[in-house]
Amino acid sequence: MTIFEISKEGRIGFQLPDNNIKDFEINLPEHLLRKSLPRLPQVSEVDVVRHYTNLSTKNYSVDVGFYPLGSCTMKYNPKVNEKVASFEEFSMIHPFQPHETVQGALKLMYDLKEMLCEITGMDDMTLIPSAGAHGELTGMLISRAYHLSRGDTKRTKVIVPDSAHGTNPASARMAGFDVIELKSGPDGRVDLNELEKVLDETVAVIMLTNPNTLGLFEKDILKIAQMAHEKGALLYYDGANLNAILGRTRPGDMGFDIVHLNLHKTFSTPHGMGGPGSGPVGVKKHLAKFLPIPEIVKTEDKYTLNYNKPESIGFIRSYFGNFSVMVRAYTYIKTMGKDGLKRVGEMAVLNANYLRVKVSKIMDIAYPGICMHEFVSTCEKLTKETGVKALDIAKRLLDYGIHAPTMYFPLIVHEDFMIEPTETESKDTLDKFAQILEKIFNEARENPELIKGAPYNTPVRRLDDVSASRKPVFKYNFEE
Amino acid sequence: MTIFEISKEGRIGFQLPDNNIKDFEINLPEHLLRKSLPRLPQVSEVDVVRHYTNLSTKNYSVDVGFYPLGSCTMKYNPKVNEKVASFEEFSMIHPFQPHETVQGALKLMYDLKEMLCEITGMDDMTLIPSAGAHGELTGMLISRAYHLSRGDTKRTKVIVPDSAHGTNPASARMAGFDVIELKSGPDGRVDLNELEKVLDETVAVIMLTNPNTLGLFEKDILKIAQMAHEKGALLYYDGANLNAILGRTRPGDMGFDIVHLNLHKTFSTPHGMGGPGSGPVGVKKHLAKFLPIPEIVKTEDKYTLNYNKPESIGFIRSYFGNFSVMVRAYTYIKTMGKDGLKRVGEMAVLNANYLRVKVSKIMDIAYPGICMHEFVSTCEKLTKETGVKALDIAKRLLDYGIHAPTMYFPLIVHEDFMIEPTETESKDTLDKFAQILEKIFNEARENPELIKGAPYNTPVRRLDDVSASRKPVFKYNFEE
Amino acid sequence: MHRYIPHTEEEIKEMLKEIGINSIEDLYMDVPKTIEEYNLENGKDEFSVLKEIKSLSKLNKVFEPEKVFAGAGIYFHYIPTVVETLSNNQNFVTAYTPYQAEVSQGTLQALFEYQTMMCELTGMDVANSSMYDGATALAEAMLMAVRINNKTKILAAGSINPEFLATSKTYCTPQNIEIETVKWTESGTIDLEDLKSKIDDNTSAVVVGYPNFFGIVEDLKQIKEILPDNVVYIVVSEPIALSILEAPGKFGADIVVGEGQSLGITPNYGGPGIGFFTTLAKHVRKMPGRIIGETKDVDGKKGYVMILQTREQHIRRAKATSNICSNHALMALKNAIYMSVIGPEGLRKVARMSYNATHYLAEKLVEKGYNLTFNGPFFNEFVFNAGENYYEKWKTMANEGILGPLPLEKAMPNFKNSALACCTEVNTKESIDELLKHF
Amino acid sequence: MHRYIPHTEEEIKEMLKEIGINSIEDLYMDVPKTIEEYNLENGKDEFSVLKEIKSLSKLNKVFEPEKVFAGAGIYFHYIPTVVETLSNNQNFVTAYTPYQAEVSQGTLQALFEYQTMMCELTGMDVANSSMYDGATALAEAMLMAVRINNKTKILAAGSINPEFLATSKTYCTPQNIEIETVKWTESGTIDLEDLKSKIDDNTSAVVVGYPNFFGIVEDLKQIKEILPDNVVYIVVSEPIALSILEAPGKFGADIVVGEGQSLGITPNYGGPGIGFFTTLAKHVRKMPGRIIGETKDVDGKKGYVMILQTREQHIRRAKATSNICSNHALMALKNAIYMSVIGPEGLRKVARMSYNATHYLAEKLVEKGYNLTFNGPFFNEFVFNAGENYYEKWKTMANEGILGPLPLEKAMPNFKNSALACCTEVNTKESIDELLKHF
Repeated sequence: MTIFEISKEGRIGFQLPDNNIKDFEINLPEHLLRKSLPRLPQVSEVDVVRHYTNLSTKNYSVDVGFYPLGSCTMKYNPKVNEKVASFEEFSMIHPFQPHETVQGALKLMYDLKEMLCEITGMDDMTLIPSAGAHGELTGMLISRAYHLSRGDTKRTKVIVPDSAHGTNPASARMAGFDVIELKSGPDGRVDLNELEKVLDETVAVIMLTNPNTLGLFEKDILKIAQMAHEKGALLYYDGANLNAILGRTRPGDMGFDIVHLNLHKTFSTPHGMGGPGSGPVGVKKHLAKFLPIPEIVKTEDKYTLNYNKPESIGFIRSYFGNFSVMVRAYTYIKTMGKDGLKRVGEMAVLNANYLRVKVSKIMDIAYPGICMHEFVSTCEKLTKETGVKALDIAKRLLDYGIHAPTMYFPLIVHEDFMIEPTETESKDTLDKFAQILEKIFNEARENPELIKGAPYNTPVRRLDDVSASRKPVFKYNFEE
Repeated sequence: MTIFEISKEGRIGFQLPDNNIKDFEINLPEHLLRKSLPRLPQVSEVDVVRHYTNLSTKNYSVDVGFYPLGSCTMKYNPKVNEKVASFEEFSMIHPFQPHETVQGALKLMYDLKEMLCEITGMDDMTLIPSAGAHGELTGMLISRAYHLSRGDTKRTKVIVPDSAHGTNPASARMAGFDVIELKSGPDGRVDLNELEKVLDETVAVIMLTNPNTLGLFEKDILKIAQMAHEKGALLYYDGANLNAILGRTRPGDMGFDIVHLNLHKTFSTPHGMGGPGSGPVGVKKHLAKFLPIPEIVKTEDKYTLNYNKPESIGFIRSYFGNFSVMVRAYTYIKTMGKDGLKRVGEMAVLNANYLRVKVSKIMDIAYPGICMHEFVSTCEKLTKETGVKALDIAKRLLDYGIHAPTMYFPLIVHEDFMIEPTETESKDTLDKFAQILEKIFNEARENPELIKGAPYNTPVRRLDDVSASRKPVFKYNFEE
Repeated sequence: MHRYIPHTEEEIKEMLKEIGINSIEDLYMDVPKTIEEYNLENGKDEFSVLKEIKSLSKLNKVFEPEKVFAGAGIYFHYIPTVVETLSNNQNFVTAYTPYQAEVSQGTLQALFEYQTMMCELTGMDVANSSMYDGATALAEAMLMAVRINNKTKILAAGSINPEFLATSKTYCTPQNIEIETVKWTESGTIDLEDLKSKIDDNTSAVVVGYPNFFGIVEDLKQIKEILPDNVVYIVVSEPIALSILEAPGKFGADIVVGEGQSLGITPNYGGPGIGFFTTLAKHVRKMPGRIIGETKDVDGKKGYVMILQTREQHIRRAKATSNICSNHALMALKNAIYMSVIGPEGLRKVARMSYNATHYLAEKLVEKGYNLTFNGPFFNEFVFNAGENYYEKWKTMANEGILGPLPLEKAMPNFKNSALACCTEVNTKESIDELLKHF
Repeated sequence: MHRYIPHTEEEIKEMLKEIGINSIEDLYMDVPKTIEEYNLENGKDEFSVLKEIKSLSKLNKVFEPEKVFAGAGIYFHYIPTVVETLSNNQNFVTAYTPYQAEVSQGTLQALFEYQTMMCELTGMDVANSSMYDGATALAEAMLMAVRINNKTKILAAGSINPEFLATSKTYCTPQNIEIETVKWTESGTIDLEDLKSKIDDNTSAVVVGYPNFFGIVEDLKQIKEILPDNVVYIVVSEPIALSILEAPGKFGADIVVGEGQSLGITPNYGGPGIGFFTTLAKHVRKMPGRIIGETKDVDGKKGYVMILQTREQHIRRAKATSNICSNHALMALKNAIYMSVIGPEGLRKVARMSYNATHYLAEKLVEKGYNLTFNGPFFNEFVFNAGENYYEKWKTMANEGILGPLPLEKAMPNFKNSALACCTEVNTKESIDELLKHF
């Protein structure tokens, strides 16, 4: 039932204190005065509590179980981070308070930036971008500003591997670039020959993630960096997969010029049903002047904000980014420290490889051999044999109380699962996942229709998203 | 799965800071040193989070739906009360701090006591008892002290109606009294003739609740009070049903000498799976000196605790009672005020009567006519007809996502439900309950086995509590 | 051993064996080891971390909400406790994008209801399930306008929030979209003559504030009347104001966007808030962001799914309407809970009280001889000349516990000694009178 | 209209009609109207209430936990954030007694696990699912002892927490059970000679602390050796201490009770904490309180239910083992979550750190010339002679942010100028050194 159906004319859920001020007449032209109130729900407090409590039970979350969504790094979100973010000294401050009254916030952001620079091997960083894709756009705009600042106006292209996240080409396009899709080599990595073919003086940036979306480390990364730089292009690092290399190597050390991070992946801020995230962008020294406005400046005795950056790409959103997400990431880094972060990387990679070996006994691994923090497997054979698709297996996993891996991505593998266990899962959980997967494969061979009809044990059964888009219903129909 | 089965030797969920103090050798005889550690779980933080989050989803609570458990007053528990109780100024204070440093806590308790005296019409009150039954015991001990103080040693009996809560006789017994069960009249109320028969100079107390457990108001209450007092007995009020008379009349006005309250019923503090509650006990002036230790005293410039009460019944527990429950009740009373509390009483009674009429079309009402905050219905006819018992119907209600009413109580009605909707439920909810009840009765007539097999849609199906008590398993078996 | 990482040494050994390698080191054969360790501290227990950050947090000053007279896009409002309690439910907080709809009905239904509420407020057909903030919502609205009519000039009222405008410029420039600002009149509303004169064949959209950055309510009807048919009409609005202002949809707006922080979200030092984005059904395929739609499951039971995903980056890649992927869903939930609790009458009362408080403050300032900069109708913010050295006075007030009207000079250099005052329902007569003592 | 009460005027009318009456007044025909209205304020919105109570709360002083050296039954310990987060889950908080087991498995399993953990700590067979506090748990233990052997004299060490003893007296007196106290020796342990001399044919039980109120660890073995077989051996213990002290069950205890606040519960000004209550299987039918047991459902699936309810008041009425109905289940949940997070090694570390801190403080006080009152082995509390006017010094320290060792005089008038010092793992060397400056 929707909250609108619970609503009852005249019921209230809220009471306001008196401010002891008389009613002023509203001096607006009649036609600007609202005639009928918006049809918001009219409910009591208990109605609201029950509605949202019951909705919450219809969600799968990291707090209820394994969530091996490849590329999304669904690790455990520590509760102490939530507590810190709720301090009123962080949540109840206005962005335009005098700097003297927000030294704690400014110092936190400054220190976080410094820590993230150390972790990425970059020289400077902005915390403003609100999400990974926002960071990518910021990075592309910085690249654009950089080339233009050198009078280099011919660089209109960005090279993106065909295995890249969809946000990469979209972000490049939003920054006004044309996108060249780079075909992956047979080993799932960048094909240097292919790269050489497309890499010329019109290329502004090469966007990579390393390890890539197949969970494979680009072994030739130093060579790629050299090639890019020789041609005058910048090398961009999509930080979605940073978890894998924590404590071992850094984008800056590999030759990347720009990097974005996803604080809601690597640094364990919760995903919030899709956001808010935070996508800081780090750069090498030569690009620092292009970072967006404002910048946090540390002077001898205090922290301030600098809005006067003539070569900056400018504002990319209001205020300073998603501050309370930063607070959580800061808490996480302080908690983990250099030793803990190293352990994160190691155990994330260990988990992925262990699960890869387990899964390889059930379905094919797209690119066998040691992987990093995730791997891609395919059920193409099963599909040919039984008609059961990756989608069906995904839905059947839901019946067993496990969230499905990322499906049908990257696009270069078919009927695939992209599986990222993260470091916070135990061996027991991975074993259980493999057991269930095997059970489902057996079910699929014995009774494919069973799997095609899944899920059965979920709050709703398989939903029709085709007609949902064909005849879209965007909002509740009050006339129902 | 139990938390013990998730446990893994060597796993940790917790880290402690260093206190910078060297290890002292433990100077205890060898035989007092623990040889093997208790087998507590060894789990990571995420294990703990998932375990308890998943357990929480196996509970029915007020926050998910209707909970018409008669006599328990399962009303909505406002969230702001929880927030207030979590203020560290309330949760992080030690009971033996200097009084100067806990003036807020003492004033809160003093004011709460005053407000509760006003609501009950009593002259003084203790907030110390931790639950209703604890309050009853306190009240019985006060009665005992009162009679003894007057040299009246022959009063060994307490009269309790046969419809009373089981705690009443048990509490009287714990205070050393013998219990006389008073048979209810045909109208479900105290039978004055019966009362007269047993009321003599050996009776120390008459314990009543008004409205009584059948939801009926004892119309003859003033007469009963007169009879009690004439014989030198005290009249005790079980506050479980106070919700019904809020804003209308007061136990003190009806002639009661002692009253206990259930802050977790009338005053909306949450029930916490069974507690902690709080059971303040109010008395008329002549009994004040017997109240337990300590008492909160207001002097001109501050609040203090007085432990020097020579005629007091003494300590009934440690410290001052369940302070954080009191904080919630205080917040509730401040929120509701005199107008809100009156509305609570009225709507609680309105809801009960509306539902009574609705239910009367489906099953018999034990004592027809206007009821107060709750009523008792019986399915005896259906049981005779189909073999389906009240228990079966209760279990079937669970399948429809509703908590069952109190069953098989009071003992003087058979195959009964005691239904208390409370004021926080809407007409829609009551209508829905009646609809479902009707549906179940229809199901029972058409297919009694279906109902006898219920529930089907719950985390577990009907549990065997007979053999659970016959061959009890008190704890997890580590050798399993 | 770490409390967030469950592996025991024993398990690590078993896992390495299963993988067929000897050590963790072997997992990294492809990866150059470029660092021994980060130049960071070692990890800490939670109590040490809490203590350290608590002490850091104390370097921030929290003003009593009733003594805050600063707005400019981020507002202090009463937030019922249940908003916090319910939106902190970890089944919402630790879920991700509802890729598996069957186990995400909580998320999906909540967002569908949020969309409905935003449509109600704005009078539009469709809302997406959120953008990052008001600034990026406006920037994306401009890009969308260009997708609708393939023209490349945007005329934006100069009275739009300066950070919104600056962000839009950052987004538009690389795509060769030009933003030209339109003057304002003495009343603080858009200069219709200037607007008329700037509209040409290449004009893709016109953007106005409702209310605008100065708190002034634009006359959406008058503006619409001078717009050519194919110009996209973009309104930047404030959701609380929309409970007393007629819905922009009634005046022919094509896109209504804005910052939704005022609907139950704490100020958070400016983020996260939420960008809301609504439009007409006919434009929906040009719209950025995630949209939730209603559908049915195989048993005919009602359910919700993400719809029209072919607009989005993960399918459409370089041809997507936007690159947005993560959005601000959790904030949309807070908005929805807030609107559920407060209801239509409550929202109007919030607006009415804000209006009254703001006009009381303005009236008193005028009585004291201060001049309001504009004479147009305003909602809960207004600009006035605060006198010489206002910036110093403002800092003095801050020391005394008042966050006074914001000095405008930094954001808008032409407004020397001007201040942008804001009141909401949290400001009382008493707190306003206390503020007035400083004037 | 009230936000907690959903009825609209329209609905009230419909409901009255269905009932067949004309007004609310008609519902009360049986009820005398004795008041027009309470002499209380009218109700308020939540923000006014929050403001008022927040300001009231500020009259309480919160000491930094590391500067608290007061124990006496309520202790400051580190509590992991997850304890709070998980136990605040409203599906636990707003549920009641698991009368309908099939929809209460969360409650039941959590309590079953709690019982298991308490059995592990104490070395006993069975735990109930909670009592109100340590004092009432002890009082009920005495009543239980009398039920076991029908004798009526209890011998209790005089070193038991005075409030526990006083409460027990209140409970026992009406049932004509006599409590006689046993002296302590110079070492602070029970005087075995005195005990021996007081044991007679009517002795139902012997009660000792482990550690006792002075922090001194009794030798449970020695005591057991002098007890006649049919005397019930009751041990009052402290759960944190039990991670380094051998379990009382190993020494033949019949009942082990105590206060469980130290296991993850905030001090709460003394309540709610929780009373734990454990015993041997052979005594279980004499035990008070609710017990959860394991069973199976009709499909053979494991589940949990309340068991042995025939002992309880709602069935047994006047013949019940106790009148207890509401207990402290939510606190048992906090205990269980705490013990789950901290684990066996963590609990021992807490105990060890507490031990070290306490002994460091004692060592330094002795170095400064202060005398410890007892020379027996102590855990995390000890008594010392704090010198003249200690009560004033204690208040001075409080003004300086230290909650010093508790003056014992009030609770135990014989202990003039004595103080009961306590350290736990939250007290650091630095904070102890700061305390020592006052001595």
